[in-house]
Amino acid sequence: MFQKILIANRGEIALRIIRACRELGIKTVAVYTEVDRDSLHVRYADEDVCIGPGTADAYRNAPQIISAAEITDADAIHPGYGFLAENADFAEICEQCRIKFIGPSAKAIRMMGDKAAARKAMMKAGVPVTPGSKDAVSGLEEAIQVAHEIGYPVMLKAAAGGGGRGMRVAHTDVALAGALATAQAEARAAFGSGEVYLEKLVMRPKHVEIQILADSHGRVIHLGERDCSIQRRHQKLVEESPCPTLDDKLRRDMGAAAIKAARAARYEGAGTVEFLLEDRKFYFMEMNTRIQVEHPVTEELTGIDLIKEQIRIASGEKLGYRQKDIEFRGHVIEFRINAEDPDYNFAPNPGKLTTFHVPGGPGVRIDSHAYSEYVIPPHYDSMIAKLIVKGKNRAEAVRRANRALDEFVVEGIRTTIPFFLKILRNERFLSGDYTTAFVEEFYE
Amino acid sequence: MFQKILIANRGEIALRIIRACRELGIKTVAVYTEVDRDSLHVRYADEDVCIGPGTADAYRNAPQIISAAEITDADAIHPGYGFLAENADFAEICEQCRIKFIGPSAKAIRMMGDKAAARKAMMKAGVPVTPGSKDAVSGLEEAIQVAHEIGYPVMLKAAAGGGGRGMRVAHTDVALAGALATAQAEARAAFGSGEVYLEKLVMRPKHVEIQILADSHGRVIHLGERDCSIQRRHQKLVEESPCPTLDDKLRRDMGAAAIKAARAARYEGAGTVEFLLEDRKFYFMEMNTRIQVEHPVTEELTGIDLIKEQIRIASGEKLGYRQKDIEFRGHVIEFRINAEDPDYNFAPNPGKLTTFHVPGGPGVRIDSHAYSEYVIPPHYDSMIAKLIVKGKNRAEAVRRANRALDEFVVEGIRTTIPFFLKILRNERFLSGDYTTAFVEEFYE
Amino acid sequence: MDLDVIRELIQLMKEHQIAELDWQREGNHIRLKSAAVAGPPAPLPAAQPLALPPATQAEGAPDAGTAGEAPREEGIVITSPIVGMFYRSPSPEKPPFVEIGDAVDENTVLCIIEAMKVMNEIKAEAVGTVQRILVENGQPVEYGQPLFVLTPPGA
Amino acid sequence: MDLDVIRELIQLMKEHQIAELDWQREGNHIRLKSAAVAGPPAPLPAAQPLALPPATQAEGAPDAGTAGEAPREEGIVITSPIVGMFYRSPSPEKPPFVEIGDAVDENTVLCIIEAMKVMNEIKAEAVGTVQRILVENGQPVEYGQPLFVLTPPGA
Repeated sequence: MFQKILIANRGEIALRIIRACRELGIKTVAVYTEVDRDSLHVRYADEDVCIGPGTADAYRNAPQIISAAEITDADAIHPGYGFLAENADFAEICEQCRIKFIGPSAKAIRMMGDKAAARKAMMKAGVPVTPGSKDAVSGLEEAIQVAHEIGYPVMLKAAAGGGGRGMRVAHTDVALAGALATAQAEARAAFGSGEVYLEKLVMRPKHVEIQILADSHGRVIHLGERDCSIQRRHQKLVEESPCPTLDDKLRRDMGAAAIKAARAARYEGAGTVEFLLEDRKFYFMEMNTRIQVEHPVTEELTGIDLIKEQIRIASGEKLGYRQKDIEFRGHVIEFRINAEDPDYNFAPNPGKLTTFHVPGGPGVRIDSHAYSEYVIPPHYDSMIAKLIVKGKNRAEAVRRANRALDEFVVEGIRTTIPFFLKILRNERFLSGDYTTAFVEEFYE
Repeated sequence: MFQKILIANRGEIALRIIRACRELGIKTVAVYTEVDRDSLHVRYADEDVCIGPGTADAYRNAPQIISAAEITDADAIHPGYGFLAENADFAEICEQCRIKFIGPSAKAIRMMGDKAAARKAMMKAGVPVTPGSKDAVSGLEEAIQVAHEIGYPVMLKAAAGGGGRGMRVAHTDVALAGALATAQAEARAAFGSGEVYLEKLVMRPKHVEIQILADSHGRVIHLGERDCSIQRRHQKLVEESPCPTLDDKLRRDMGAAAIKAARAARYEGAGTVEFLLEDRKFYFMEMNTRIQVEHPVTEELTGIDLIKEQIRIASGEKLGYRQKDIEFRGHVIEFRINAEDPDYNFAPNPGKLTTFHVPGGPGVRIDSHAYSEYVIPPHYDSMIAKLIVKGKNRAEAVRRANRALDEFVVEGIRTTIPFFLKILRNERFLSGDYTTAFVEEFYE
Repeated sequence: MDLDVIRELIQLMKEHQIAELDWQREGNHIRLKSAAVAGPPAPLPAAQPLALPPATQAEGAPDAGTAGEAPREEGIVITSPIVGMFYRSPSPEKPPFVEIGDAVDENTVLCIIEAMKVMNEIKAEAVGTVQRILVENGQPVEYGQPLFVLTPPGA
Repeated sequence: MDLDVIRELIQLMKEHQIAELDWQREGNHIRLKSAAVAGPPAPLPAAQPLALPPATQAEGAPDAGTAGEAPREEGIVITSPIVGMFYRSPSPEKPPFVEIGDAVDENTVLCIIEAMKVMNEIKAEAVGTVQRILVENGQPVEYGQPLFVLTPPGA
């Protein structure tokens, strides 16, 4: 097992990792920027190293972080999420410096980071992907043919690209002709290659992801799903498990597909396979090669500490569980308490927490680096706490969430708490039958 | 189901009951004394009624509390623990006023409140009690005979009494003669009856108690045990479940005995049967006819919300579980964070909490009515929080407890936290094989 | 760590004018703070803000009244000694015990508070004139809730 | 850590007018606060007490140095722009780049900081005389940690 782990992150996830290390008897090194000096992760770590002024870039500065690990004799680095967590180059540098990167191999990160390559690999591995062309379409004729096979609406995507450029939606043959020309031109301009491929546009899906654990001895298990459909501009706000509309059969099928995906990437560690789910059909979207913000949902449902498992796997231990040992008990919902004003378009609302009083009692877990009088710096993301509630069924979890959100006292800044209290009264949310379109529709 | 429940208590248990009510959709009425005006139970209740100045007596003032229930139209009263919780007269008054007392019948409270009567009833029901005379001993000859049967040391107890008066320990025949005379004289002086009975003195027992749920339709189940042997002057400090030295066979036997005890009292609601356990033999000590401070240990182990069950049972609902549905998962330990100075003989240490920052993360539950800047009044008990940790096994729970206690920041007053951190490094505690003598020995 | 070590630490602090010392070692923890060299006592922090706004003050009157909330009345305030229902007259068809302007003395009954079916007569226990009546007939009252304001004689 | 270490620490504090010292190493933790050099009694924290004492400010220096902690040095303070190992000479057998009393200008190399096997030369980037050297050869340094104090020309 490791002697000392450097945590290349900040905020609640840094604290979460420190907690796991302390419980494993491993020393910790926090890194921090000048504005994060008073953050709890600095307070609770055994050692700490200042790595820069108050910028987000400091936590992405691989040489500084490697140096910090070297001067403190850390033998492993946990990247958390964001920052360097899915940076294949960083994983490689760690390996060269003989510091264990707690995460999958650089190769697995790269493969899953390239969306077109990942899609191909998944098709090859037998993981369902969104119906569409296998490769780039040769021209309009082929595009129309594929569109007819899979049905409109369809989405054109640049094979080499990402980030929205070279993407176009079409609902008819006529529209497709125009969209193809535009997408090809955009793709050529942006990525130097005009190749585009075509996929069915899933209009009102659920975003359902499967948690994976894979050790370095070839054992891969899944820990069930999380329904993360409550999103605003692709930012998840609420996550729950079990997914209210999933049955055992579908859960088994999606779990098996996720395991296939992980095996195809020769994955090691904790990872998440994201699927779109519509009408009981599910399609691979992407794999996140890191621990996720919403990992506590799975921890509370299964009783398994995912951060500890990550560390154990990275140190070469075998998984202590088989698939049949994994039990799901009760119902868990997570809420991201962000310093954002839901009445002003979720504008970030940094500042001083004049009061910060968290709820307690049965079935309530709080993951937070905040405290009364803490000043939220404007340099980083706006999440100040995660509230995770567990009930013996969804109804109890929902009532408990209501109760806990009511108890939460945050003064000095605006948060997403009132927004969640509204969601908890929404019929559609209460039915469980909501999609990624929920937040948008909810605001209309 | 009830419309509105008045909570005849204060502090964390009042808050705990409010939480359960909110999750059940039941309105709440808090009662409070003038010094408790800023307590969280007042803040989080739907209504509140001031019932007196800052004295402990106010929460025991039955007429005031009944009046408060009447003016607020509460249809039930939850007594919590302490104060009126085991007051049979109060239970009767509630009944006369057509307000449901959330607890067992006055008769059951009375039977279990009279230790000699309870011992007799338990013998009759086939529940093992400490070996000893069945009734008062007729004289020295019989006393010596019984002592020889059960073996020294023995304890003499006033049949009519309690509270230490008329109690004497003897290790030899000679000592017994003197002890009997003294005990009889004391008993006659104190209770008007010189009758004393004789019991074996269990020297180094574990205090193990069984949690019971009994509905008004005759179903009685147990929810496993709690090992409460870490006590100081009969005040429990740490409680855990499972008991580290109990095996399945003994657990089943003790559970069956506890169910017998509850049936013999025609018990309804949540209750606890306390046993002394030594060398795999267990003896009925007493039954607590109320919810207990340490109930969260069982809640976290079983996933069952005991306060909600109490309320459901009181409203006439059937238990939703059978014995076979009760599963124990993981290991749970509770620590009572008291405003006491462990370096000065646990002297109460009321005052202002200049900082109160609670631990979070996986497996941590906090039940507390305190907050930063809260002033602990000197009028009531010194408990400011309960820390409940859960791990997948005892080793993980212990490490987690260490981690959580380290994270706990309480400034302005002294607490039992440093004491617990010491206990967690004690070999005897870590072995699990400790008795009620632990704290005393630990301090030597 | 034992007493000798502590004694030595104290000696060191004295000699070298150390104001505070905090030492942790393998489960031992010692903290020493010298009074002698602590310097002039800090001239007191101006009142700190309450972290959690107190319930009743911040959220106003509870349903059953505002017990104890400082009644800024001029005069003698008569508060309720018990919890119950407030009645101004001995029975619905009878006139009220007192009206505004009535002179009262220690033994004048001002009202009845019904608690657990018992009618408790509340006496003025002061001499004066009824200036204000703060609770409506038939309303619930808490412990300490102001009921009447009397103008003292000669005021 | 034992009493001798503490004695030595106190001596060092006195010699170098250190007001506070906080040291953690492998389960040991010591904190010292000097009364002697505490300076003019702080003109009062009108500010409110921090609810949670900030980690570094209150508890002092982290293991790898005291980044950013306001060095109350008179003169020009040269801080580390990166995290790494501090070396005073280009190689073990070579003499140090600078010694106390040396005159330096913008281009004078003061030290090397090794980060990821790369030797980074740190230049003075100011004109002056080396007044103090704050870090021992071969010690790790954080971002922002003071390394040298220069006396500006004419001071």
